[in-house]
Amino acid sequence: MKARVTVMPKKSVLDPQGVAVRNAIATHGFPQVKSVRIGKVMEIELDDAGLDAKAAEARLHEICADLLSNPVIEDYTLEIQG
Amino acid sequence: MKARVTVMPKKSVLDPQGVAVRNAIATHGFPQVKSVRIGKVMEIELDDAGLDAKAAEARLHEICADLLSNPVIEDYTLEIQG
Amino acid sequence: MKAAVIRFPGSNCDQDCHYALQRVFGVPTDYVWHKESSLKGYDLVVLPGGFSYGDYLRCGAIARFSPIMKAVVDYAENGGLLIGICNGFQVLTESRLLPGALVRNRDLHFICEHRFLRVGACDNPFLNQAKPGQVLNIPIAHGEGNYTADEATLEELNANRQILVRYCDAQGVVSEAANPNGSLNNIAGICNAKRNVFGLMPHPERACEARLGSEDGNVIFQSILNHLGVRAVA
Amino acid sequence: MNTTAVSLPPDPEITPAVIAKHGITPDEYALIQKILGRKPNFTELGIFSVMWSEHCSYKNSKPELKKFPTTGPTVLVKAGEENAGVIDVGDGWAIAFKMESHNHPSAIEPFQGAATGVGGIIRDIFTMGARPVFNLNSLRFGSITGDSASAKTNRRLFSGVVAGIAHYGNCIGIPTIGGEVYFDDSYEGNPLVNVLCLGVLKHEEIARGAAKGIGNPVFYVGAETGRDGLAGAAFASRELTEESKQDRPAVQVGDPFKEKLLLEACLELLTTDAVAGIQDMGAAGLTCSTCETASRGNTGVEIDLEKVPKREVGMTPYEIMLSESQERMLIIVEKGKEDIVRRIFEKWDLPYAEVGTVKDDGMMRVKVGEVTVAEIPARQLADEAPIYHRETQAKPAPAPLCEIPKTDVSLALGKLLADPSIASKEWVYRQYDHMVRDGTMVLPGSDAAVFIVREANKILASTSDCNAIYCLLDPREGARLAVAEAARNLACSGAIPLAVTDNLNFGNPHKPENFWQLRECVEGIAEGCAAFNTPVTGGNVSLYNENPAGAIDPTPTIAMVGIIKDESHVTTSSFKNAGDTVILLGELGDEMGGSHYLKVLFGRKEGIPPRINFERERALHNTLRGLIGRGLLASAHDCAEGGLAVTLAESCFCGTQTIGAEIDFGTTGLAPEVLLFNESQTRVVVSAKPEDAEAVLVFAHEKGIPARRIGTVGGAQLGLKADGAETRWNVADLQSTWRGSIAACMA
Ligand SMILES: Nc1ncnc2c1ncn2[C@@H]1O[C@H](COP(=O)(O)OP(=O)(O)O)[C@@H](O)[C@H]1O
Ligand SMILES: [Mg+2]
Repeated sequence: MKARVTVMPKKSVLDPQGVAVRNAIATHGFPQVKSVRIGKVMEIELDDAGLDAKAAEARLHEICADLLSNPVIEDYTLEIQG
Repeated sequence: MKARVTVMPKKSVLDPQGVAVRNAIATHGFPQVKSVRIGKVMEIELDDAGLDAKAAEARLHEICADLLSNPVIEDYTLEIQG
Repeated sequence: MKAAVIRFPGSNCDQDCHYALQRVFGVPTDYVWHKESSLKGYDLVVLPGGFSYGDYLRCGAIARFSPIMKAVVDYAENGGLLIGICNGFQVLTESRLLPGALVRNRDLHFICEHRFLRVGACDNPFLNQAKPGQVLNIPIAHGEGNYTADEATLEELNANRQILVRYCDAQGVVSEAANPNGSLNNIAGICNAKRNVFGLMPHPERACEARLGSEDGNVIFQSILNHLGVRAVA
Repeated sequence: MNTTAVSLPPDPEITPAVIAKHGITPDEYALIQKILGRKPNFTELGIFSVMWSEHCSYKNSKPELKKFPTTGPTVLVKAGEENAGVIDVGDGWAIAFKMESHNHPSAIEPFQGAATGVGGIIRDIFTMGARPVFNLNSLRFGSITGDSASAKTNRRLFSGVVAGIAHYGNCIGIPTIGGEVYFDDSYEGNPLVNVLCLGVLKHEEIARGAAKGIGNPVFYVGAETGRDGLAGAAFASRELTEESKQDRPAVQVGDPFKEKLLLEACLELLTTDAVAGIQDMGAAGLTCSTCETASRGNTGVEIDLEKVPKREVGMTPYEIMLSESQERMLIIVEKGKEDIVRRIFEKWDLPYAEVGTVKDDGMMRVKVGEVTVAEIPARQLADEAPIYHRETQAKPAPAPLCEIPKTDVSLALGKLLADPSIASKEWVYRQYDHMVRDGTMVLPGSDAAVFIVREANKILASTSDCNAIYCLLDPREGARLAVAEAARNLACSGAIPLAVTDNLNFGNPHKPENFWQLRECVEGIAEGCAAFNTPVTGGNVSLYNENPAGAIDPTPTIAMVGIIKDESHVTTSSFKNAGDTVILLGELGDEMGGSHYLKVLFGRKEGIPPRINFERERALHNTLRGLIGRGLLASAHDCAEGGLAVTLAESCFCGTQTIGAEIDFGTTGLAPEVLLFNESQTRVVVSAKPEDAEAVLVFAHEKGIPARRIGTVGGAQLGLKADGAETRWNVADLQSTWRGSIAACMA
């Protein structure tokens, strides 16, 4: 089983890295870029042996909320890729 | 126009972050996680006024290769989200 | 009294904190390994600076789940004095022992330099020997010290006098120009509502000897000793 | 970890093309066949190619390196004997330090290239049993000013390298307390990244990298082996070309967190009696560590690759042996003490494996299970690479300058202070944690960094220097000047020099002019080190530093370490109090050849560089230390790039503060630009309380050092008067130019 977790800074939180990248793109000669937000993506591979997909997904959600993202500043999305 | 760029460490390149996170998940009581690879995701918003979508996409590819990723150690994927 | 300095894999200011407590202030101090599970018998617990678990993912995020942190949380909930410096502050916010979060510095660079801090509230165990408005010269060294919190949290921090130190200039003026990293309201350190947990980005343990440029960090350690009714030996 | 057997592809056939691709000459190949008594297989060919590369064997530079003075009463471990030299500092304490280059990896991937350079040099130090206490870095890039494509590239390289050094050093918790950065077109496309680490240890703690004790188990500890940095040593021993950037080896990624654990675990292990020998895996990884420990121990080492912790599936013996994965060590364990190793490495959550045994047959034997895949006499492989005496061709001596172009000196000072090579390096060192370990007494920004090693109660000073313009114009004199400047920087800080480590950065040695530069520089360094009584404890040679326009300017970086006897002797470069008297020790000077005045204002690297007289230089240093010891000086700053004017301006800057000075040189008979910007050596600007000024002059004159009062500290301006003319600057303006210049380029 594979899963992909995307963690993005919350809209209300300043993303200095995104701002810097936007400016870099603009000075790179592409000022049409209005905004950039930068987050993390994690590709997770699970051992299928004896894995209960439902339970695993629930467990992954827990881990996303507890460890992989900080809900004070970030939102996550979890996609199961079978 | 919106685009999403995902930048992942190349397969053969060490991803110390991913390893640390995998270990943390394992000690968190979920040892079925075999591997984690961590990359960056960038959500880019473009100003549509007078934008030529084809040209913009080509330009974005250039920027991905030049600026947003380091082809020596990373691979990128670009998705145009309309 | 007895102090504990927690050692996570990747802690790197543990020895500096140990030195300040033990040699500069004469406080018997133990290192406590992250795989331990008890903090019995300590009057002060320090979460030192460094890069716990490499600071991979987010600073302090993985440390939060190390075995010792259960004991740290219990210790704090029972009113024990707990101070988190730099990475220690990040561990405290990740553990929700302190509100808010610490994100990348505004300019995306790691910054190491001496900075001036303006003391806010003094009615707490950590700054009772300082005067409100006093200016302290204490170095910072971090890449992710940009404090952020939502409106409501900020209001609460202000209302409860939990903002203990803010970045300022040499004259004590808190301004955007004196803000090294983009922190909300120039916040450099806060305590919890119960006033027994203090987190700060600057390094008071690096400002305990005149020969290293500043002794202004001493007031924090002296306040702690004073609060515990202990007289500094050194 | 992966140990599943997979069937591997057959080895490529060994054709002349394959041999050439490994950088092995036909003669070398014949020698290999002679050593083996047969043809090498593919794995063996790879092993020879890395061990016999310039990077590992010094085959082109060894005869030259023999010219360095390497002995002395304080030398505990000599250069070349082990991973780093060790110097006695008294009371049973010693220091181990060394410099290492990571030029080519940084050109390809600046962040990881520089980061892994730092990681590598740190391992060299803790391998010796020393606890690393600080780092220095010496950097060179092409020009970072302007909008050209190359300036943009250079800025990317510069910012990546600095961030990489910061990433590794900050995370592992070793302060980076000093260094140097220069910008010059000759480094276009081939930046120099030299990093130094210094550690402390007790005499009895010196660890050795020898495979001692037949039958002792060999342990592999640290990170798993992957396909990264395959054959990086061979790569560093070639010119960088457009193609080589294409066929770049998989870049190594550093993991400073893992290295921190490895450092703590190894130092903990070394306090036990379990270690018979220890060696880091740097360039050429497993290959180098196994054959070198065997060679040093006069033994053999046999390892089984099936037992090596691996990160990837299906790695061939060739790949495993040549991998340059970071953060790994080889430990020869006393038989029966294996459990101590296991306990400590489990405590630190680090991979470890028993991979082999020490043998008595002098062979480096590599097996995969029962099958032997390489078998090479260790000594011949590690220590008997062919040695080449390269041809030299002297470059014509530089012509003396016929005229010194004039400019408005008032503008010229601002331009010099804004030049990125002279401007403040705050943008750089602010990104380095230079205070962790709580011992930095003089922060970056003064002449030398000063660090107190509390456990040993020793105060160390350290600096790195090299003016490559001088070396380009006159390599021998340039190298002598680099050593003298380093010693002078230490003297200004109140320190007595102890020893030197060097990094020789040059172009392709097959070009006779380049090799001549190397030889001249080595001889110049040797003369300098003899003059200051500083043995060379080790260093690094980086050749093949070229770009399409030619070789880099010869850059023999000198790092010197000294000791400060008493805390009260610690002296910094900035003026302290209004009213203090400013005194120039040394002559006014008049040498303009190779000056930054010519380079920065007129784009000319020309003329005969300043001459150095070691006797006078030494007398000056002794005088400085005498004055400092008597408590007579408030500040001392040496005269270097940009001459007296830049030295005086810098003396007016102190961190974020400034203080002015009123200077009057009287009648000099010199043209203003010559007076202010000449770079004659053996000069230091000092300041003293007015009541001490006379004593300073008397003391200096007694020692035969020219000394003159040139002004007074105070006010908000720098005023320079001479021969009836006066120029004034607002010090705050000069400082903001100087402090802000690099940041402005990088914004
Ligand atoms: N890359 C660097 N890292 C840390 N400190 C640096 C670096 N480059 C320069 N510095 C510091 O800036 C100061 C000035 O350097 P430099 O111009 O080389 O001085 P000098 O000419 O006296 O040798 C020194 O204290 C030096 O250590
Ligand atoms: Mg210098």
